[in-house]
Amino acid sequence: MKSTVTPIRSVVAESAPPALAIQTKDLAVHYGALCAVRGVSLQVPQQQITAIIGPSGCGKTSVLSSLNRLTDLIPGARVSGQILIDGADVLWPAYDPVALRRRVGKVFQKPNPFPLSIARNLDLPLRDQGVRNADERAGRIEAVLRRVGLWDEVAQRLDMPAQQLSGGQQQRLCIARALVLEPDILLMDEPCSALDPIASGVVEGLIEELRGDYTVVVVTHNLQQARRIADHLAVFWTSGDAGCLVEQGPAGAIFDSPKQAITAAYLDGRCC
Amino acid sequence: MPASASRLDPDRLLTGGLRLCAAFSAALLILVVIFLLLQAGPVLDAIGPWRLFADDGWFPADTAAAGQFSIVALLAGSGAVAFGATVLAAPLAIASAVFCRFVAPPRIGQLFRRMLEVLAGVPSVVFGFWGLVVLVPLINRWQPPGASVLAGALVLGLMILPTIALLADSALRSVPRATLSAAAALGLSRWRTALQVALPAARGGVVTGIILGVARAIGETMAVLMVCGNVVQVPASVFEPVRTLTANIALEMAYAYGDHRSALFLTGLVLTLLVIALVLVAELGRGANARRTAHG
Amino acid sequence: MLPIWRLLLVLSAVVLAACGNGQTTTTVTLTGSSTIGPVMTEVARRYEAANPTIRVDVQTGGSSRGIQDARTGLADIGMSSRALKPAEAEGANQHILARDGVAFLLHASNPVDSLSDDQLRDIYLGRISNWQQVGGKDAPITAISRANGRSELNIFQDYFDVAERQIKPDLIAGENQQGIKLVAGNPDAIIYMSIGTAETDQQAGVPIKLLPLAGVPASSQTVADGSFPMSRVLILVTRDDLAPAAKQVLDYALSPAVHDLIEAQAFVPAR
Amino acid sequence: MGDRLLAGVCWLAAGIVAGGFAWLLGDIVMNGLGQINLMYLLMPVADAGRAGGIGPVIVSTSLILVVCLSVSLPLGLATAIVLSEADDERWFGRLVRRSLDVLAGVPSIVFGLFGYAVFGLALGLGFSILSGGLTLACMVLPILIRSIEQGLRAVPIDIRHAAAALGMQRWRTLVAVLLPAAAPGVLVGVVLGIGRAAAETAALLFTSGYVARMPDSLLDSGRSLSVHIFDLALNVAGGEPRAYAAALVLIVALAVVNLTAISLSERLLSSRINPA
Repeated sequence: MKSTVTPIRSVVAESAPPALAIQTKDLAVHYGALCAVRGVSLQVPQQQITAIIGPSGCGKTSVLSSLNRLTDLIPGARVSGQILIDGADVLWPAYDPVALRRRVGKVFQKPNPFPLSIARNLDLPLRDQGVRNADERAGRIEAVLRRVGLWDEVAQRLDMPAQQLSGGQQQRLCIARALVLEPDILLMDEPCSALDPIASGVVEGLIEELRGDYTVVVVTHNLQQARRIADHLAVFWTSGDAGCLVEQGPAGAIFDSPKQAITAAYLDGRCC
Repeated sequence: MPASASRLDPDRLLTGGLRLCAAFSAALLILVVIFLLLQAGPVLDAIGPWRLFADDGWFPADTAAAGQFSIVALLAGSGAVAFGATVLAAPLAIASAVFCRFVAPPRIGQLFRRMLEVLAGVPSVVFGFWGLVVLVPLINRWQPPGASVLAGALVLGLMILPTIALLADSALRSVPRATLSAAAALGLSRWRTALQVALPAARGGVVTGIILGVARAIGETMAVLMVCGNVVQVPASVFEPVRTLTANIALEMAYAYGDHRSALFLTGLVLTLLVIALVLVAELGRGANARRTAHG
Repeated sequence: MLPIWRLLLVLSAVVLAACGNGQTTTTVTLTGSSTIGPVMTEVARRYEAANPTIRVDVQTGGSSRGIQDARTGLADIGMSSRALKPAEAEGANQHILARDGVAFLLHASNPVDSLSDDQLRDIYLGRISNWQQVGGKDAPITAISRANGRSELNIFQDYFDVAERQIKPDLIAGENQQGIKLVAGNPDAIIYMSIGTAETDQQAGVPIKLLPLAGVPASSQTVADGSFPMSRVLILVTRDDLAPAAKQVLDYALSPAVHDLIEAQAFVPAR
Repeated sequence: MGDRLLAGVCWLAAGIVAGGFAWLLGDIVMNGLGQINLMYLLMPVADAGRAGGIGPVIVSTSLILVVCLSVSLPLGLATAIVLSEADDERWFGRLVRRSLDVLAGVPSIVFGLFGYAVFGLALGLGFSILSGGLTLACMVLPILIRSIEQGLRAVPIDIRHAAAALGMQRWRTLVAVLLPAAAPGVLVGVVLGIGRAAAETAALLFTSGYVARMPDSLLDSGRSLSVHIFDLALNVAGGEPRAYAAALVLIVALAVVNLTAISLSERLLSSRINPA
């Protein structure tokens, strides 16, 4: 079972550097001849919320996609460098991406439930992972729906097409779907940006509740949101033709006293 | 990750099986071409490819003299009828698609689309039958003998029209609503939106529809056999009868043997090559289009 | 690849055949002339009704095809609407099923009632192009010829002694009914066709009329008594090693028991 | 001004098309309707088609379609799956796609020649429902593949990514997610295939043959409805009224299949659309 202690941001910031869940070394992502991002050495502390921020087109999403090798699915995409998770380089060709993705879940910008019923959306991944016992699956589905606060809303209509849920409900279902496989790490690509403010608030609250149980990496455009939820911050910028990582560290420290002039300007909203 | 090795197996199997099926589907074309070549071999050996164009007419089974195998008139016939059908059908089809999407009240547009769908399902032999009994006598009263390039183009045009119209319609439908809203927000008239925003955006689908239509027009057999008059000649006007490559096969195959039969398979091969050329041209056009879009 | 396919197909075929029918039946296949096809289809139906263990399949193609198929063994019996050429007759037996004449047909409203052989020849060679030139009204002639391989074309060529390339037709018809419809829809058309077929259509009310040839009226009677000059035989073609079932079908088709069927198609049974 | 002009031109075009349609269909309905009754649909063919019904012809047509679909559907589905996932830059996907493009344009009569020699002669199936069905299967394969592939491609890429991000196995993603999502496209493909196959005449003349008897097995020759129409129209003296009747039956059957499938696929699609 995972730790139930909820670390407080300031405590983390002042204590010794925590253990790392993910560490990239000189990571670069190319699409054909185009270089999206290069020279990224990102550090993601365990069981904290790491926010990746930066202006559009600076490679945040590319980095996030590479972390569970979803870049494999993009024609022409090439990832170089190293991504260490538990000390193993996941970019190593023999590394099984399927096993990786079961440990490293992902929530997308736009809610993308399968065009199936609510229950089937959660049932399918469990079945696929070899959970044969129907009762066990039902139990885990209920647990995970409770966890994302959806159970009371949908318990009576689990057979309804998932795409008939509202946008916020769909996104929470997608989070539930990612969680039902009990991953260690959860990647979230601007999970609130396609939602209205109220739904966005609900999902944001949910992310905060995941703190401590999961290592969460969340890409966001919303600085206020990053300020509210992030323990750890990574700031990306476009320099020259490609994106790069300009600064990373405990969120409080960066928000209070950024080391780079670019970061300071960005956080103040003085540019772009 | 101990489970990963065994987990990969069903997927490997699936991928392999699927690829095998795909390879078979692709090989079908090669099979068809090889088989046509085999059957056309004897006459190709005997006369060589050039006499297909240099010979004195199409008399493959002439008992008096040696067979003559010129397919120039047949090619002209196929070309004339297919061209005529496309010229008649394409503008009407595109206008019909625009009608469905932009002009007609939704109910009528829906009804019209249903009608096109039914029309698309009418078998070609029915078109031919109708053309022979109704259309040909009508044209005959105006310009004898009636069975002609015009009759063929009209019947084929009506036949390929639903194909082009439905494909154009679905291409127009797939133009993102946001694009149309953007045009509307700019205060563009419906006319400009349809002609200058939606149609260019749907160009790919429209062109595909026309190409499919042309291919169908060239390949159609029964309808042209019934209404085109079947005289082997290069037509001097649209009122003259012609024989197409396909009608020629259907007319003579059952009666042919020896070199004649082999020559008919050769014309089948020519037809297939014609279609390959058409697809290549379409491909080049699409490529040029893509480049223009990329740069522009 | 191919043998596996074949195996599968044969296997499935066997299974399907097995569940389809427990009874053993023999199939006799006929191919060839589309002129004879309809007659033999009716003959086959009557024969099957009396002999449930024998099935008779009739496929129409063309005379040449029927002769070829019978000689190569693809069919048990070939159907041909012309006599065999010397090269074809080798190793093949021909049995006369019926006789038929080929006559010229006009639209019923055409005032022309007779044409001489020379006039007919000139019309088809393109030297006469208006009905006025042969005593009709002022209208262009639509001369309809028949497609290569049709026995009518061969008979026409033999009778007028012209080569295929000399014929300058305005239209070419393949099957009989295409020709009939072209004439029925065009008052100025002329075509040559099986008398039997034409008479059937005439009785069905199609507005066509048959021209006499060389002074002999075109009808089943003149064909039957042998006076009509442009006539042909409808024959069945077999090999020497005919299967017993096919032999029975052949004998039945040549027997008086089917004369009514042949006459129903307006052909003249061979006696 | 421009709007008026566009509307006028489009109404005119639609009018012309609808007029041609009404003319063609009206002619067939008027001449064919009187001939059709239940006995006509059930009775065996008599007097070369001038009398009796079309019972065996309907059975043969259905059997030919069943053979055609049971071969082409699995093959088409598999190929469409490969294509929908193939990267077009890779040679395999490109090769398959190009050859299918060409195959889609190959005239049906060429398929007829092919089927006659391959299934009829080389495989020894002769004139049979099996030969005809297999020939049609080759013919409709490209159409089937194209529309199934479109259906598969219309499934948003997000959904594939979602499945991949869950580490789902490929076959399960396909069977449980992609194919159900692509069902409308598959349905449209099948209907187009049925339509094309049922309307085909040229390719069947040399493969399934003319025999109008009730078939006992798939190895029997069987006359399809389209061949029956062709035969009545061009071979049988006085067959015209019955040709109209058979044409009407075929058109109505195809229209029913077509419209049912379209409304079904629209219902499938609309159940997926978020009402919010």
